[in-house]
Amino acid sequence: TGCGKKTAAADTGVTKVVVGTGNAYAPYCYLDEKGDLAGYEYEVLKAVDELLPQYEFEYQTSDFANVLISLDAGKIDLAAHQYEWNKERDDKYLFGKEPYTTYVTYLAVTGDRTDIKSLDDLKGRKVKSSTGSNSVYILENYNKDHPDNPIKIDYVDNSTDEETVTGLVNGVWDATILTKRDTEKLNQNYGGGRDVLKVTGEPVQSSSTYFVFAKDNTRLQEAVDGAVKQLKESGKLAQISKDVIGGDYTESE
Amino acid sequence: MIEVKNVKKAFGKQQVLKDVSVEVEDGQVVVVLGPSGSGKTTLLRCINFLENADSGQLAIGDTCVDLKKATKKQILEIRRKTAFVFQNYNLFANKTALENVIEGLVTARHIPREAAIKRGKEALDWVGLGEKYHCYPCNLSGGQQQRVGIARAFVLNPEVILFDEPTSALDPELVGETLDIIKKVAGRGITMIVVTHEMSFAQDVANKVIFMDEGIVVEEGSPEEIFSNPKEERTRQFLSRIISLDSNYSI
Amino acid sequence: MIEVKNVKKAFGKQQVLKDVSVEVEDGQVVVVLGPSGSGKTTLLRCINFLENADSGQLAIGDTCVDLKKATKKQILEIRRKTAFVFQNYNLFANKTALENVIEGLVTARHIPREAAIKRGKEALDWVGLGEKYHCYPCNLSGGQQQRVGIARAFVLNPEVILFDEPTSALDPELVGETLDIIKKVAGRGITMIVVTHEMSFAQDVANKVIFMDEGIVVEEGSPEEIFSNPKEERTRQFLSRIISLDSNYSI
Amino acid sequence: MDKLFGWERFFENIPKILPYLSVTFQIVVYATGFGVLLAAFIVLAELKKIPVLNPFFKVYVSFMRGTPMLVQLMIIYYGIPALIDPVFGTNINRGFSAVTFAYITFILNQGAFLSAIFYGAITSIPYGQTEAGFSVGLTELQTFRRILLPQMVRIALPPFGSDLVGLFQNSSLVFLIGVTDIMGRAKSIGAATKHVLEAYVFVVIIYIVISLTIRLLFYYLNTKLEYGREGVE
Amino acid sequence: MNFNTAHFYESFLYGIKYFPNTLRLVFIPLAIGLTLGTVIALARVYKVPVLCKLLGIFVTVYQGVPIVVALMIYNLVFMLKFNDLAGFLHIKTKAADVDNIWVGIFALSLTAVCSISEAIRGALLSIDKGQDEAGYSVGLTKVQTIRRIIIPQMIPAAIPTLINHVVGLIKASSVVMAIGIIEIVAGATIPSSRTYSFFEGYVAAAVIYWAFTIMIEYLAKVLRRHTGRFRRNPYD
Ligand SMILES: Nc1ncnc2c1ncn2[C@@H]1O[C@H](COP(=O)(O)OP(=O)(O)OP(=O)(O)O)[C@@H](O)[C@H]1O
Ligand SMILES: Nc1ncnc2c1ncn2[C@@H]1O[C@H](COP(=O)(O)OP(=O)(O)OP(=O)(O)O)[C@@H](O)[C@H]1O
Ligand SMILES: [Mg+2]
Ligand SMILES: [Mg+2]
Repeated sequence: TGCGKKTAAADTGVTKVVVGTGNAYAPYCYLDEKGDLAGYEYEVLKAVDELLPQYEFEYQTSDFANVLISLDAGKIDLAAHQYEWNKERDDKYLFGKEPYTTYVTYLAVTGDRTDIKSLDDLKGRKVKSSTGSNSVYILENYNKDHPDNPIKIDYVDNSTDEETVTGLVNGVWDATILTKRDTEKLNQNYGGGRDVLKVTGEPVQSSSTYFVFAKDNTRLQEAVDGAVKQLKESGKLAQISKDVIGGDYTESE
Repeated sequence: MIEVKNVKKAFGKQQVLKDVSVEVEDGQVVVVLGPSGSGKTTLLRCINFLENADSGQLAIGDTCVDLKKATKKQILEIRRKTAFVFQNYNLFANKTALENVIEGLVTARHIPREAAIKRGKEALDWVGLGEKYHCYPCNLSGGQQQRVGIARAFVLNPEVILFDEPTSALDPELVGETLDIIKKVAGRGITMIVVTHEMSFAQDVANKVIFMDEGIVVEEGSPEEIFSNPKEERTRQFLSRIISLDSNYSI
Repeated sequence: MIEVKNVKKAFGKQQVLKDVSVEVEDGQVVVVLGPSGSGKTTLLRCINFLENADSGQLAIGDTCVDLKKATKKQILEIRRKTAFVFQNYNLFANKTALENVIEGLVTARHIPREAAIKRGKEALDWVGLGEKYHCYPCNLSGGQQQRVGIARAFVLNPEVILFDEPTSALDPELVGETLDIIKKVAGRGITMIVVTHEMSFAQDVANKVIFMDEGIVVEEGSPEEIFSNPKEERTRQFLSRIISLDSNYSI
Repeated sequence: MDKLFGWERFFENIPKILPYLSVTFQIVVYATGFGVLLAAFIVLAELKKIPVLNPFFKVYVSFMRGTPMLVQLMIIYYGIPALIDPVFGTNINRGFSAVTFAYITFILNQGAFLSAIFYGAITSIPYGQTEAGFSVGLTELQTFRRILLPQMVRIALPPFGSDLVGLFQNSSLVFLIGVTDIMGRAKSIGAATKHVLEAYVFVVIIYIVISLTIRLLFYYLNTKLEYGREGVE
Repeated sequence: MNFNTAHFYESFLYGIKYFPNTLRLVFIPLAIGLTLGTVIALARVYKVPVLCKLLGIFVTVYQGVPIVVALMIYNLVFMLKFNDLAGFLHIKTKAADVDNIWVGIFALSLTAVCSISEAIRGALLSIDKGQDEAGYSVGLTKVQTIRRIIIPQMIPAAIPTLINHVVGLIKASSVVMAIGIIEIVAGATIPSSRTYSFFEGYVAAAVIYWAFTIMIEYLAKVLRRHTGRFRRNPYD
């Protein structure tokens, strides 16, 4: 479709790029206490913008699903919301080639629990996940292969971190799928000094996150990929990750 | 027999009934006359506890109650001894003519449905609505609705029937028929209090006429006394207006 | 002068008016009698375009229109030459008695508000409501509402007034007063068509009486002719019921 | 675990949330103002049985009643530019801000709901009132304006009040397309500070205060419009 | 923008699959709302002392609370306190064993009770006082009059407003996905999380909703014609 065309400011030669990102997903993309956009995505994008004089980024926020629909509808040129790659998504959108965060996820359970080590231990048990996340994809695939006693998937949207912790502690859910860094974050915020949650067993999945572009917009994709690569090489990306997330999650964990 | 004593009733500051007493013997018909706003409707409503009187006593048959302090049980007892014909009919909108008439019999008197239907049909035939058993009130003309209201009261066979202008919506032909019916019922020994503007009715069937004005009984007596020889100036004045009107076309 | 010719009107399959014609001279009063359901109300409503007649012509003064094909402008013109007194009053619920009366003057006739108020107050005084200028309809008794409706029609000083049972809610005293008013207005040369059940009124003020039944004019003539010497069996039958009723109390 | 609710956090949130009240109010004012006009037009088409328009509005109202507002918001936010831009060669897709599309959605939605309320109110006025207007020589328009409208307002007021209270709450949907209102602000404070309950409680208090104010105001208006009736609660 | 019909169809099927959940989320609160709503409306119209004031305040205040927030708070309380409560009552059930759709049903029921009680109150107020008086005058008790005369007349009068609230309830039922209950919207967007075709998911949900409301509106029309057959014009 013709919607994805960039608006050009002809005289200066600088092209405006509308970047879409989320508004309630700390620490990646959220509104800070003043109500301004903040988070890892924003910092990385700002750094990318600096490296690309021919582009000028402008930011627009909405929720996870709407960022993608906006991209599809041509309201934005670039989507950033910790998007993970899979084949079907690749059919619909143009994914960047250069990952900027790794995403290694584990099963997370309460600190005192020892009975759960792998997905097989979760048969017939209740796992919290949320629509749109890659963990749903993993769990559904698992259920497809093991139809006899499937894992009960609880799709919880717009849940707060408080709910996640409370639900696990009270046994509403047996487990959820988290990264190590998210688990630490939750312990820090709600543990009161204790490790209420822990990750367990082998990684459920290792994936990375990419920026997403409209299908025909390879020029922008290549430019951004190049900039991300530069940031990695210069160590700037790792620095941002440490500053914002609290650890270097850009290459491996 | 029905006896009402010293009824008082005020709406806000307006004293609508100022110490009204009425006594009616078994099987007698009392007609209440009076100008608009004199308290006639309010009196009937107090007797049936549709309005809370400020004070007064009521006796129907051997039941004796205080109008102000009656218990729920007493009120129900009185209501089951009386029936009310409303000026604006007040038929049950969700029930057909026949259902309107049998509702009291079946639900309040616990008469078997079959028997109630039989009596209900008789009552409707009697008021000339033999063909309208299954019509809802909204499909009946004003006059027909008023007749259903009359049948609904009669069928209960109560000790006392209270009528509030039972012929206001009827054309002259129907007024005549309705008055005939009331006369017949009077013959059965049912006591009746009738508020009406139909002088001919008062003359024809009343055993006693009561003339009210501004919340008091101005005068009472036999129809002959009241019409031919009213004692009070106010009564005379009221009647003179009417008679001058009607005398025009006595052919 | 008002002339209605060959009016026909059916509701569904029921032919309510079957070729009715009525002619009234300037300043004359015509009374329409007839049993319930004979089409009296429907006739008045057709004249005022509140009901769409199936066919017929209407002439008021020098305005001549086809009842079926009248344009909006013609309809408005006819309505501004006539006034209607409704059986169930139809007062504007959101306006006081005085506002009801002046609404037509101010909004339709563009008479200055001051002058309209003066005329409105006179009209209300005239029907005995001098103390009720600022009451809303729901605070007026039925009889008072009916009188506001009458004042609302009179104040327009139209060529023709159509009355649909203008005294049904009034006690005998007020009936008398209202009829006096209508008589006075007749004296002013306003043409009137009055549907009523009040025989005394027909006798008293009518120049002509029309008796309708089942959608046709059964008989018409002077009051004397109709009441003393009706030609048609149906008329005789209707009147006999009424007269037997009333003769009882001609004192 | 950390305390679920803290008064300190609650009071800290107040100055952060309050400024966004104006966003909420703007949506409500636009939606109500233009919604009333649209509803009046729909009712007119219904009453006059205007061909084409009347059936069109029937489907339109049914759609607005029958589908979630979230979907309406999406269809308008993404669908309208897709329809209009290719035809007129415009670029409202990017030219109009998200909040503009939010206004359009809420106006269209309110128009549909209010039309149902108004239609119900008008048809519940006895037809005799219209006839009486005609009989004293008023035109249709005059009868509507001077007789029907004042009576209709009284009947429509209570459901209109409920609708308005609901509108305040529904307006929080706009956060999904990136417009921050009080509810969205509460949510983002939750994301930024890890504590959302205090912010939500404060927003609920705002909603309750607004709702009570509306009810009180409408109750007062209603007593002004009783035309002599005895007050009903 | 491109609309992927295959993804739309898949979402549609997913939405239908979770339709029974929406039915539960709508009809259980509706039943509770009708019962309690009628009781509250009667208590307020017939001015039961004290109770009528308290209920009036409760209904007015509660209607000011957005359902999303109410839901979130109930869910938190449920997760935090259920086990303690169950222990206190010596019930073996744990929070984990309780399907949290019941939290959603609870929240929606409270909302339904409030709005339905308002609709019914309006209908009751529109019934002429003469109907009660006529009931008393033929010797019926207050309860008999309400049951046999007032309620049958209230039903057709309340249906139009009631349907507005039922339609509202159907749509409100989608907010429960915030606490992890899958109904039509959440169901229809399950495939979307895999394919990132969210728009198609939402449109699929809308189609199901619309069809469902049209059906409900039709049923209401039939019901109104049936219960209101004593009225002159059952349509308006
Ligand atoms: N509910 C009420 N509230 C206030 N005043 C009332 C109420 N009911 C009646 N009144 C007043 O009480 C007085 C008597 O009314 P009532 O209805 O008993 O008169 P009536 O004799 O029946 O008159 P009519 O012949 O017009 O029916 C009137 O002045 C009326 O305005
Ligand atoms: N809108 C209507 N729809 C169907 N039938 C109607 C309508 N209006 C009147 N009718 C019927 O037309 C007939 C004549 O009615 P109309 O009101 O003209 O009678 P009327 O002579 O005024 O009687 P009344 O003395 O009872 O007022 C009646 O049988 C009535 O049922
Ligand atoms: Mg009276
Ligand atoms: Mg008539």
